[in-house]
Amino acid sequence: MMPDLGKYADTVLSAYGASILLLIGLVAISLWRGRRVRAEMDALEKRMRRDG
Amino acid sequence: MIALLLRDLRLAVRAGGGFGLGLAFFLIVTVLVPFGVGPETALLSSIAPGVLWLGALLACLLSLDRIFALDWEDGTLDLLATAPLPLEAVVSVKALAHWLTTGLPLVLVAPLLGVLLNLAPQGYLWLLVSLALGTPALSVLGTFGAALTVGLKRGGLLLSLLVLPLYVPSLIFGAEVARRGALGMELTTPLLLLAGISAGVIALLPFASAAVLRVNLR
Amino acid sequence: MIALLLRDLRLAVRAGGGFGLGLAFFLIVTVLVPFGVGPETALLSSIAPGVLWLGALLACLLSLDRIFALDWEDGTLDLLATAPLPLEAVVSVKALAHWLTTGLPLVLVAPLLGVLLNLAPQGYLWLLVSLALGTPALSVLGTFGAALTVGLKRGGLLLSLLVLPLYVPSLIFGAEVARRGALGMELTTPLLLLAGISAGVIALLPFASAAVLRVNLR
Amino acid sequence: MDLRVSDLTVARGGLPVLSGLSFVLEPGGALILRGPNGIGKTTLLRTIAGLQPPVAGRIEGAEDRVAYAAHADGLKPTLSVSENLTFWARVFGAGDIGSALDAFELGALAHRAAGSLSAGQKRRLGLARLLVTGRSVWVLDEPTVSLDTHAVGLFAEAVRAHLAWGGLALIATHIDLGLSEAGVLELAPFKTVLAPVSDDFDEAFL
Amino acid sequence: MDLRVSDLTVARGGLPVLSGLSFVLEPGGALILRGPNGIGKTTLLRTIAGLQPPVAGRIEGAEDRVAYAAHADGLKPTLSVSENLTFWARVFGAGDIGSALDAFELGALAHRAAGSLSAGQKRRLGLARLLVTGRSVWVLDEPTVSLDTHAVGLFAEAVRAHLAWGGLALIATHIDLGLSEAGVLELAPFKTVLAPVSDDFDEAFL
Amino acid sequence: MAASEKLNSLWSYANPRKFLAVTERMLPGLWALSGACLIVGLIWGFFLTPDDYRQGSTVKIIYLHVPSALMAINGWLMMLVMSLIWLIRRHHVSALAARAAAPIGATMTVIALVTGAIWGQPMWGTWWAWDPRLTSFLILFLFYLGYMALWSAIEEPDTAADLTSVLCLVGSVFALLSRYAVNFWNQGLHQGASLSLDKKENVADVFYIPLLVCIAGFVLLFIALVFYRTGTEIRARRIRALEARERAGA
Ligand code: HEM
Ligand SMILES: Nc1ncnc2c1ncn2[C@@H]1O[C@H](COP(=O)(O)OP(=O)(O)OP(=O)(O)O)[C@@H](O)[C@H]1O
Ligand SMILES: Nc1ncnc2c1ncn2[C@@H]1O[C@H](COP(=O)(O)OP(=O)(O)OP(=O)(O)O)[C@@H](O)[C@H]1O
Ligand SMILES: [Mg+2]
Ligand SMILES: [Mg+2]
Repeated sequence: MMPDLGKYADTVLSAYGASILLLIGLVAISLWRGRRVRAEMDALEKRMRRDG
Repeated sequence: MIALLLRDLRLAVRAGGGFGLGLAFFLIVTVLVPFGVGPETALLSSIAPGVLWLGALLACLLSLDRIFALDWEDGTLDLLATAPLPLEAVVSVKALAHWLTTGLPLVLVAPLLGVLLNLAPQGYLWLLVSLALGTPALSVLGTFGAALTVGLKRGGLLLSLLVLPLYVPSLIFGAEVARRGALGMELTTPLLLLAGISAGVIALLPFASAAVLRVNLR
Repeated sequence: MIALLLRDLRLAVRAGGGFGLGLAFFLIVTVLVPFGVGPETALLSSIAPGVLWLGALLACLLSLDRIFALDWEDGTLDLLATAPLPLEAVVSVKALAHWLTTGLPLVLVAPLLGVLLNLAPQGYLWLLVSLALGTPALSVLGTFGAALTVGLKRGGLLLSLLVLPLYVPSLIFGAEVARRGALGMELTTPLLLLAGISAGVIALLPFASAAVLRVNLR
Repeated sequence: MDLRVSDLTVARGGLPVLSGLSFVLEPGGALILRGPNGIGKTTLLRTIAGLQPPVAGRIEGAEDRVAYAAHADGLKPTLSVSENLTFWARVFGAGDIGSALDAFELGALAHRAAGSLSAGQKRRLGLARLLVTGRSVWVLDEPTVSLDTHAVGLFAEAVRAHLAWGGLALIATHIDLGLSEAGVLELAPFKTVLAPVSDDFDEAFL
Repeated sequence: MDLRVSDLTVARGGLPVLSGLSFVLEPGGALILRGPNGIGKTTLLRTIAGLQPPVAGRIEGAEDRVAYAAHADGLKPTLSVSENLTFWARVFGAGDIGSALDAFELGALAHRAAGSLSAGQKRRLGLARLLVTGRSVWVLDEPTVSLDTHAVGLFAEAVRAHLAWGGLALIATHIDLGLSEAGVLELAPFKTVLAPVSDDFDEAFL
Repeated sequence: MAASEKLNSLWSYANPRKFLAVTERMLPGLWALSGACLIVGLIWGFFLTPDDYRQGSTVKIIYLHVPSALMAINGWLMMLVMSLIWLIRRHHVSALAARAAAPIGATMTVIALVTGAIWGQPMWGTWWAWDPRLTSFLILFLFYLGYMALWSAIEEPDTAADLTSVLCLVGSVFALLSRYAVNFWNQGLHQGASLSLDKKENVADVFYIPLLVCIAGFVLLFIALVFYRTGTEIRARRIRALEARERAGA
């Protein structure tokens, strides 16, 4: 199924690899930080409601 | 306002005030370039206009944090903000003082350093002209950057980061004028563009600087 | 002592602490060079090793005043001088922290910037090696300069002026190694000299720095 | 002209610290602000001096009339005492520095660089600056820090002369200034009590 | 061990300011230095802390035993209160920060960045540093600047505890600290009277 | 009448609570759609398009290069709009959206630069040339860096929002200026003779449709990320406020 990339296989594959890695990295970091911040806020809100 | 200008100039020439240090930095960068790239005359003379412009720009850049930092630390800025001077005027005077103490000496000494880098004989005039037209914009842009970072402890390098991309157009046209001058080529277009940028920046940016400074003081 | 190192590193990565800004400056200087000297690939690639060394040196230089200035201003240095740490150790730790936060990142990023300046492919390894061997000396020398100028308000540019001549030998041998590496030439002698300078400086200079600092504190 | 503060709320670090503050100060009047550390005196004075915007409430009669003196004195260490004073006199376009130097007994130090003064001498110079501004509303944050008792007396006299001339003074301090005629405003009752967490985010940003 | 100062002359700006000063401070003793602005209190304290050399005379029992606190507190604005204290505790290899925080009621502020504290809160943190040094000779330059009366009380208590533990304290101040048991040294009599210009150049350099 | 009402209702999304509620509902769809477009477009482009007769298989890089280059520019534009809204109407959400968009735009710039550089190696025989397009992208990247550095260097969120907004305004003017300056300075290689895509007529559809799908994917991903990250920024801001409250209560 792999298309024949000819002599430029390295070039094309590395371009795709690098870009997809960067995109995935960006999404992953966003989701990771989003989750953490959301959990922290929920915990904080719960605690503050209980205390005061 | 004249009082402010005079005070700034006086502070600059007092011991430790930093007058002449921009110059010294310019000199040293120019001197170090041959150590870095090697001593071939032809190579040096072909990069001379660019290196001189770059050196002037860096020397200018390094003295930017003096514009507001000291006045911020000792509370002078707070007091000036409550004084009967519009902040726009304060900012403009500060930029002018910076140019007089840093930009102007750089312009005057650049031809001398041209000799060290084997600048072509016909290049001196245009090097001088391009620096004279370009450095005021560098001071005004730098004042903007300094106003942006004034609250930050030791914002010096952040300041460089913010200001350098703003310097790119001036650098390109300025170095282009100097290079074409050295090669004896036609240079009206870049010269006009360089002057245009300086004029626009001087006319408009003080308002942005004052706004930013006001935010930083609160 | 480890407490001091950890604190310095922590301060550097805190907001406004300046970590990464030396890097940014390095990046920007490298980017600006072509605007100054023009875009021809051959010309750029022939000056690349020198420019990269110069850029690293300047980035290092600009972050020197952070080494002591803040600690001086807020009185920490006075307190450290009366603490049970030998001042020599304080000075060495400060130099180490400076290298870790400034020199090391510069070394690591230099090859990337080599791409921008069309550095010859065989030059990358030696650029890296020469920077790795040379930048520690820059940090230690810079600490000495910072100790010399610590009392002076805004001694930043004076500091540059004092330190730059001290940087010249490292720059010459370092750039020579990188240049010969890029040209595929023999480079043992400058490499050994570079390493020798670094070793000597690291071993001896902290004593001078501590002495100078002690004088400046009184 | 009076200085009128009505229902003022001031914030520091994105959090209101004092609220519901109102007072009127008439020409010739002085008000001493008292309150424990961290209650918000500095914040209040900066707001009245116009350096930061109030969160709510109004301040009338302060604009362009305030001479502000904070912890930092705005002195240049390399300029001499008289050069420092002359600069401020010219910025405010008023006053002659001779009487200001006399009022704080700085005559003998007039030619010394400000950086070589002792802590109390610096402070005296910072206070002398007030006299050359010609401004009528003095807003002072702990003005007598580092001053010896004699200098505190000089300061009280200067304030009295200012009030007699029709000026106003607003002074935050922890120690006794010997200004018996001044009113005292205790700030502790105005400390902001934050409402319980609200669901309205826009408000909760504050 | 006693702190012994004998026939001390200290200089500032190349000029002797105090001379002929002698005193002995025994463990458990406190000495309050008083004198008008500019008499040389700061200079004397810096000399005793070892930050500048004396011009003449001897200081015994101070070396490596001094905890010095000046106007500048040595606080990093970006580090939190407890990080600042922990740093100093580790540098001096002594003390736990919990009791220091308690002594100056800083517990509630422990996680705040030091830069966001008010003037008095900063000062309290600067004084708490003394408790984590484990040093026995406290050399303090106007320690209660910006403190409210309650905090001055906390400070007096901390000094008393230090003295009871066998420490010494040398304090320059202009205001009353409520330390009735401390001795008072008036510095005015020790002010250097400069001899008329002498012909001996070597001497005239001082 | 209706128009102004509509405008009003639009501004009401500037309320953080409402913004969170609305984006929460839209996000799953956005993630799915952008993922689908990216997967379809990239697979189509990578596996099912022919090689270019001069560039060979390297032409496949276009499916990453052009969309990311577009988003790099549009990201900055969006930040500019958001900054203006903040400066004029002072809606917190717009300032936070600008902050949230910056790292995305910067990543897009990096992708464009990296794919371009990798592409340049076979086409121009060098990783990097000081071509005007490339150069102006590098400058754009510097602006992104400076913008993000300024945000993170200032503690007070409103102050940071004000300062970064002004920086964004001034920066935009200078980004444009440097674009022209750079063009003037060097005529460059990009879009030069080496690009057979100039002859769009004969190959247009084969390359164009998957390219459009990819562009749609990048746009949707950008929107999804901005929504999501703005939500994160809003919550972080609220945490800050709540913590300050808690401390003040203590
Ligand atoms: C670091 C290097 C590069 C950067 C930053 C860069 C940047 C850009 C930008 C900004 C666009 C504009 C997108 C648009 O306006 O539609 C673009 C389009 C394009 N680039 Fe690059 N580029 C780089 C290298 C290359 C190379 C090496 C090639 C191929 C030889 C290339 C081929 C193209 C093509 C074919 C387009 C589409 C042109 C069109 O829309 O007609 N780029 N690039
Ligand atoms: N960034 C911040 N975040 C949270 N709280 C802050 C911040 N900055 C300051 N504060 C708090 O705001 C309050 C008001 O400070 P302010 O300096 O106005 O007090 P003050 O009355 O002048 O105190 P002092 O007598 O100690 O000078 C203090 O409790 C301080 O801790
Ligand atoms: N460079 C200098 N040249 C001449 N005199 C100086 C210089 N520096 C300081 N002095 C003087 O030395 C004296 C001692 O200063 P010091 O700071 O020790 O006083 P102090 O007792 O701490 O005063 P304060 O109570 O105001 O803090 C002062 O009179 C000061 O003016
Ligand atoms: Mg206060
Ligand atoms: Mg003193």
